[in-house]
Amino acid sequence: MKKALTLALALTVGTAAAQSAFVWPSAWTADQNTGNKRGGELRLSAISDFKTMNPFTSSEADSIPDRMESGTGLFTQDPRNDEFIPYMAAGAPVVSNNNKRFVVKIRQGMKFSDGQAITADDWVTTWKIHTDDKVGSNSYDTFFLVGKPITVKKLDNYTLQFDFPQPSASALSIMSYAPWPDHVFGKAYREGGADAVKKMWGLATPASQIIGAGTWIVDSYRAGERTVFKKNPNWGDWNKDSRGQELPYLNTMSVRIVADANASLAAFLAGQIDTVGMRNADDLAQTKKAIDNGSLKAFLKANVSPQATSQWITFNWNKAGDPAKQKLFRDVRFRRAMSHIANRQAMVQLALGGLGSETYFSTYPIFKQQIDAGLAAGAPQYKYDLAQASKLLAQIGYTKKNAQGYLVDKSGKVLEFNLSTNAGNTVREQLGRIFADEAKKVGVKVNFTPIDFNTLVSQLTSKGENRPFDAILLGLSGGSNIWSFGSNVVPCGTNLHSYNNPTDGKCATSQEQLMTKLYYQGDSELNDAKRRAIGGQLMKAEGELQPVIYLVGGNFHVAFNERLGGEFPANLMNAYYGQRLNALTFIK
Amino acid sequence: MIPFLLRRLVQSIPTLLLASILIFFVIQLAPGDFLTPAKLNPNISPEQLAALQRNFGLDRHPIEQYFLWMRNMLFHFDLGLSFSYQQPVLDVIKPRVANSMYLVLLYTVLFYLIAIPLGVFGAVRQNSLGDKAVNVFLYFLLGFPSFFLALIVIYFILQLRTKTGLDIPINGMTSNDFDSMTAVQKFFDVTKHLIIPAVILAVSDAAGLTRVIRGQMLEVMRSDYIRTARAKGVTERTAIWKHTFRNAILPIVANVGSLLPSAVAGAGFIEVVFAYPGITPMILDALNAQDLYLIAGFTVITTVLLVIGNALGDILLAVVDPRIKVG
Amino acid sequence: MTTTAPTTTQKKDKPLGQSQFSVAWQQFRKNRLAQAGGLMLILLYVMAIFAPFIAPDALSSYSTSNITRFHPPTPIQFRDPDTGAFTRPYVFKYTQQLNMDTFVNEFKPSAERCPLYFGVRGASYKLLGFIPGNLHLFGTNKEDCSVYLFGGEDLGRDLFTRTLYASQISLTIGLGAVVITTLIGLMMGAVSAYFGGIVDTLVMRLVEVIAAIPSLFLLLLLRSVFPKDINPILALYVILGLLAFIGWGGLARVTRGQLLSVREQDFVSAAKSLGASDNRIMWRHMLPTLTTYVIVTTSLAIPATILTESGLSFLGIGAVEPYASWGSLLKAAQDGGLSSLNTRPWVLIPGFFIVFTVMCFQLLGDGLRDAFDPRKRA
Amino acid sequence: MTAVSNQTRRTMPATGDTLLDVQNLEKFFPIRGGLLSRVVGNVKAVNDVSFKVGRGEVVGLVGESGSGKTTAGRAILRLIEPTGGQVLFNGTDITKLSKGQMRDYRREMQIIFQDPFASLNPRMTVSDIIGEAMQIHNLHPGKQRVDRIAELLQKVGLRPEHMRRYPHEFSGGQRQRIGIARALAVDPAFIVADEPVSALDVSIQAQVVNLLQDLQEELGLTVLFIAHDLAVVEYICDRIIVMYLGRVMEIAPSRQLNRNPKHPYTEALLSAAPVPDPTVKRQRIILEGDIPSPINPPSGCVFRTRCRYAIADCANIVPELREVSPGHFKACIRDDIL
Repeated sequence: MKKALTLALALTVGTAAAQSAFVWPSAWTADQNTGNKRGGELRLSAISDFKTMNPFTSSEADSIPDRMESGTGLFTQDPRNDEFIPYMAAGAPVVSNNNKRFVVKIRQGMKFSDGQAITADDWVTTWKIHTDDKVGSNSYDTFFLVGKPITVKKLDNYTLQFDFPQPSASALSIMSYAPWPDHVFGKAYREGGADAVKKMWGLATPASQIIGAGTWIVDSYRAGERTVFKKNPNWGDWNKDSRGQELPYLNTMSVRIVADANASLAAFLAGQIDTVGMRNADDLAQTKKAIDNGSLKAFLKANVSPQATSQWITFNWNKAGDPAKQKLFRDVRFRRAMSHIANRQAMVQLALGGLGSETYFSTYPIFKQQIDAGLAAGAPQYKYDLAQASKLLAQIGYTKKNAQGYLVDKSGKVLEFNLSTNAGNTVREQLGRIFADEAKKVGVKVNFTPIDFNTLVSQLTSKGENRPFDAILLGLSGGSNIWSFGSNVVPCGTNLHSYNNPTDGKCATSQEQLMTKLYYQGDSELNDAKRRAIGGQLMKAEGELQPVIYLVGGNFHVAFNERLGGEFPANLMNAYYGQRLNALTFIK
Repeated sequence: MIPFLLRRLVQSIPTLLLASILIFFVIQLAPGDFLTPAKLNPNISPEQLAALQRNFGLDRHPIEQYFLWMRNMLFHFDLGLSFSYQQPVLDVIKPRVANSMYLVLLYTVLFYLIAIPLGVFGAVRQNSLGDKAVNVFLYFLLGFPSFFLALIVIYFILQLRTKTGLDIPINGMTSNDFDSMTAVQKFFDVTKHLIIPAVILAVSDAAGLTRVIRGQMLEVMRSDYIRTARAKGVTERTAIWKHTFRNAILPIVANVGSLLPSAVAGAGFIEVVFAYPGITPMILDALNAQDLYLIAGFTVITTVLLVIGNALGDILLAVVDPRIKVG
Repeated sequence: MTTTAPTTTQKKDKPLGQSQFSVAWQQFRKNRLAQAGGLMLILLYVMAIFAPFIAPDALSSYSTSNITRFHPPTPIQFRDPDTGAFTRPYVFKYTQQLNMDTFVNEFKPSAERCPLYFGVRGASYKLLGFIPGNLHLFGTNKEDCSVYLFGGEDLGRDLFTRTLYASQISLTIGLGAVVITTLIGLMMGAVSAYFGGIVDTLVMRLVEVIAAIPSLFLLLLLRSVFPKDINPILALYVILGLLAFIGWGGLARVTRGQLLSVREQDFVSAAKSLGASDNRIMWRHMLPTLTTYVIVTTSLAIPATILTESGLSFLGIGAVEPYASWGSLLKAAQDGGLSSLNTRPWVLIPGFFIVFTVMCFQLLGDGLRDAFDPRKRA
Repeated sequence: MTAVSNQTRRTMPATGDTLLDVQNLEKFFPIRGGLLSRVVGNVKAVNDVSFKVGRGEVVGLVGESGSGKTTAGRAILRLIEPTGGQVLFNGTDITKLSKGQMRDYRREMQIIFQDPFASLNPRMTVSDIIGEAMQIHNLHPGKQRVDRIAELLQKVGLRPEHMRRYPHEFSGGQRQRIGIARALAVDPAFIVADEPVSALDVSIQAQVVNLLQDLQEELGLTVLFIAHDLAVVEYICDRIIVMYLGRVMEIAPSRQLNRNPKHPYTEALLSAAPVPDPTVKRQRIILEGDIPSPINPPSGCVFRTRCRYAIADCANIVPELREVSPGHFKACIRDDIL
């Protein structure tokens, strides 16, 4: 079915405009720039300073290379129907070898910002560098399936051949990585290897040396203050709006570095930046107040969709040093009891200011179809119920309480564990506090401490039989709407399989084995409905096992200054696609 | 004069050396070594780690390491590598140190601009209503932690902004269109951003200096030579400004050097509140990321600047106050 | 050693002999402001000691069913709204509703009245760490209708309670650090003066070095020696130690100078000629010469240390949950962003406690300085 | 322990009954300089000083300020450690004693200080000050101590009720009396009176000198009386030692020294002193220039740079202290003068 659709698209877009521009559908914006307003600046903010301009060493969630990658990729997802359509590709891929080989024609006439043509070499070089473990690229894992590499080959200057080790529903997404100039990185890599690549494009590199294929290229960087991007002069050659005008409309995009989210809200309310993420009811109230008293002219829409993130508590199954705890954490009744302890209602009210929802699955609530499939398959939800929690704990053998009111086992040992989260994240600190305080009510002693993020992550991702934590409260973001289970989360042995990560990477339970199997099965299933059904089975297995206790998710709200035009139509706005495409944004 | 200058500078060397030893060994005390955070960073390859280990001699005895660190610093201006930025520390901190210095400089100027007139006023109109009012007000301010004062000021600025629409910057160091400005515009833009934090700092600190100046003025005014000058028929104005002022104030002003360490530290809190791209916000980040070379680098550089500043202050003091022997 | 009879006689008849202290005390008694400061400080410390009793709630208690997040302060009413007559003091029970238009969680007083009682039973506590109790100075006796003198914070915990508990940490860390600072300063100064030579050089250089490194950075550097995730109570001790470590230099320098000059004074030689031991000379003759200086610097150093501690807590490296200090309460306010300032300004109240305490200490310190300074005697 | 019985004044140093024998006493203060604080020189405050003091004798030690007389006095009591030489007290070399051993000797030797303001601890009452010595040596325990203090106060001309007061409540003269009472508290045999009256008003000086003299006679004390003023010393001393720049210039019985000084320096000192008897005329000899630096004293005779009799040899020969007539010693190579 999917193949048919892409073929149809290929007929309309692919062949007719093979060597001409990609036309951005007018349905992608609610606000057509009919007056062809051009120029101006989109003013954004970022909370931490940028660390590098090098796409191969960058590891931050929000980075300069990241921002330069917008407006690239062989395929792009259509927010109307989640389908991938050819973008830098000239047409749909030719699929063969049991859905494992993809031959892609590249759109001709595309140029990097320095005027060099974008060709197959750029994709091949980029792939090579990302997959060199000496470089240590963050994207390394994305070029592997089940531990086997995906290979990229140049057939001719404008033809690429991708070979996958097995079919993947995410193939088009995987192939849509951003190409970086072979004449810059390829040259360095061939001459100096990984080390030469890593030395390139630091923050001190003059902006004039930074070259990109996407919408934006760096114009200037001021440490700790602001990075200004200007439009790539050659990008408009192959990106046109529905009326044939070159994109983007904007001249520049600036990213201001602010101390924290409060500062960026302040800047937004002061009209100094154009849009800001609304974290909670407080932010909404502030914005609404500013709009109502006339000091800010802005668009505000609350509760657009659930957030595409999760917050959870994971228990460490690998505690050889403390067999009692290991046994406890491996006991499914204990984990279900913990889910019963999590007062998600209070968490939404207290930590999220009332705007959010309870979550019970690894699948983000925004992927509603998948959630529905899971519920249909009978995935359980262990809701807040302290009586039930007490009952389950009694089954494990915790019936007596000591003088302080904590449950003790036969030997008099208190039922307690340490729970950490990253310091500085107020929402998580509150979630942890609420969890600990509720646990106390049933007699479980939770020692909750916020610690440094890096330390926390290194504990979480550590491998071995005796890993250095009891329980961690953290969140995940990312993931796709095609197959919304994490490749590095669900299968045993992957680095975010946080509850059980022994040296050999083997599953500890049959449910894990089942989940791992279902994960790969779903990942290689190209049919959407079938894939969701498999996902439903996975959610059921996961729900019953409760390896990770999911807590709550906030809501996604949209706010932007009214000087901006070109946002998505209301039905396309959500946490996954955001509020707009920068290319179609213009200043009114 | 020149030998005095030289000797004063030479005298700062042992202080600097000891400071560097202290900083180095404090960092040695920190759990793990310089590379522990790097080992957790997947972007740093084992080869790179090994190279770093060699460069900084981390496999050697701490004392030897210290000398390597010093050698790198003195002869190559190499303060090590920032792990979170993957760049030489010096490149990362240079703009931050400069930014902080702008703030401290403006603060210092304002500090004296506020404290001197108030102190002189207090001395000349001793125990008048105005003197008492100023005293009480400054006393009140003395109790405010600078960051708390800043929060309150921001509150009022926000109120003012909603009411008048006046765009008073309360965040950062430059405006959005900074890069397209002329040099003069840039100067005023930065000043505009600096003025509120600097004023807050200056006002919250001014109480101490105002009282010192007031006391000093009073003491000089009561001294015999001023009495003699008055007796000679010198006007009140001349007596205050020419005779008293010079003797009472100049040494205090020239002693600016000793003020610097607390000024730099005090500015830190304000930098955090105003999201000013200075030293402290970055040190806090570095602390979170265990970016030890970065912390050490900042500390070393600011210490060097301060010791030099102190030396310059002493020299300045010697210039304005002939009582301090030159030689 | 036996107490000499004259000493006791002297204590009996104060007016006959006027010690330096009694002179200073007389002087101090003339200074109303300083006395007021001292009195207020005594009140503050009493308040801190009895915080668990005065506070209507426990440090960290809140409800997960009856959410009172950012509950506004509840004014205490004395009059019956219908008749206007005086009644037992009461507060109104508040209702709340998230207004989906303004996104403000609106608290409104309902008609229900919750009378206030003195001496209610509530959360149990241990005074000074060992006197158990559950009696509270005042309260409503109703689970879902509490009195919020200073309003509620982000988990709905009573800010008045938290401010009181925070005063325990804010007031003791400042005091404790200064005590340790003074001890270290005296000891290092004495050691420096006594041994002289290389020890002296080293100590004095160390003092110089500590003074040369900006104190905030030195604190941050030293803090980095300890892992970020140390036990919260340990973190408090660490801060205490760090504050003491960076503060002793000035005192050591003065102590050394003073001891060196006192050593040359005739009354010390006199004691030596009488055959007094080094110990006796140090404790009876040399160190007492520093008392005035120590009293004055200490009383002025405490407010400075309180300010520094609040700053560190504000930066998030001082008191951390489950403990609270005034600085960390302010950090919570700062984390709340603009809303803290314009929709719930009561979260800034702890800041005024800092201001007030520091002012009291300043007044007291200045008073003491003037009292001990012969030049300022009227 | 009681004081040695009173004896009549003697004009000769007691050979058989020497209480104090100072031999080649030296006190050098090192001068540090340069970057590494090395010793670059010495202040020779006391250089090769020898003399004897008989039991019950009052000996004056006289010199300009800077002559080393105070240092010598303190070095004898080991209030500052002498650099060299010996101090025999009752035949024991106290410079070799340990701190503990020295404590017993401290009872025997006391000092009265020049500055009555600095020598009393302002934080102690009079009874604490006087009682401290008794406390240290465990004398007159309990109730007796108060009585003893009262007795001492009366002895020095103060009232017993003064014991509860603090030093700052007394005048200079009264303070000096307290200082004397403190010195007497341990019943010493030997007292160094270090310019005890020079800081006092002239009107009070006499009272204090008289008090000292009375006490000396009453208690049979041996006193080393340090002064810069020959007039005071002449009045109460049996013998006088004249010091200049750390060295002894002349030792002679009081009267003899005054009448017939043998050393040019003594002569100069005497000519500067006021003379009570207007009929005695003295040739005014003005010392030229300042006293030279003790860091770098002149070679040979240290006084030669200011001596009006100086000859070439004075620069080469360090003059020995020679007995020129019985009991009269001088350190000068020239016999042809005076």
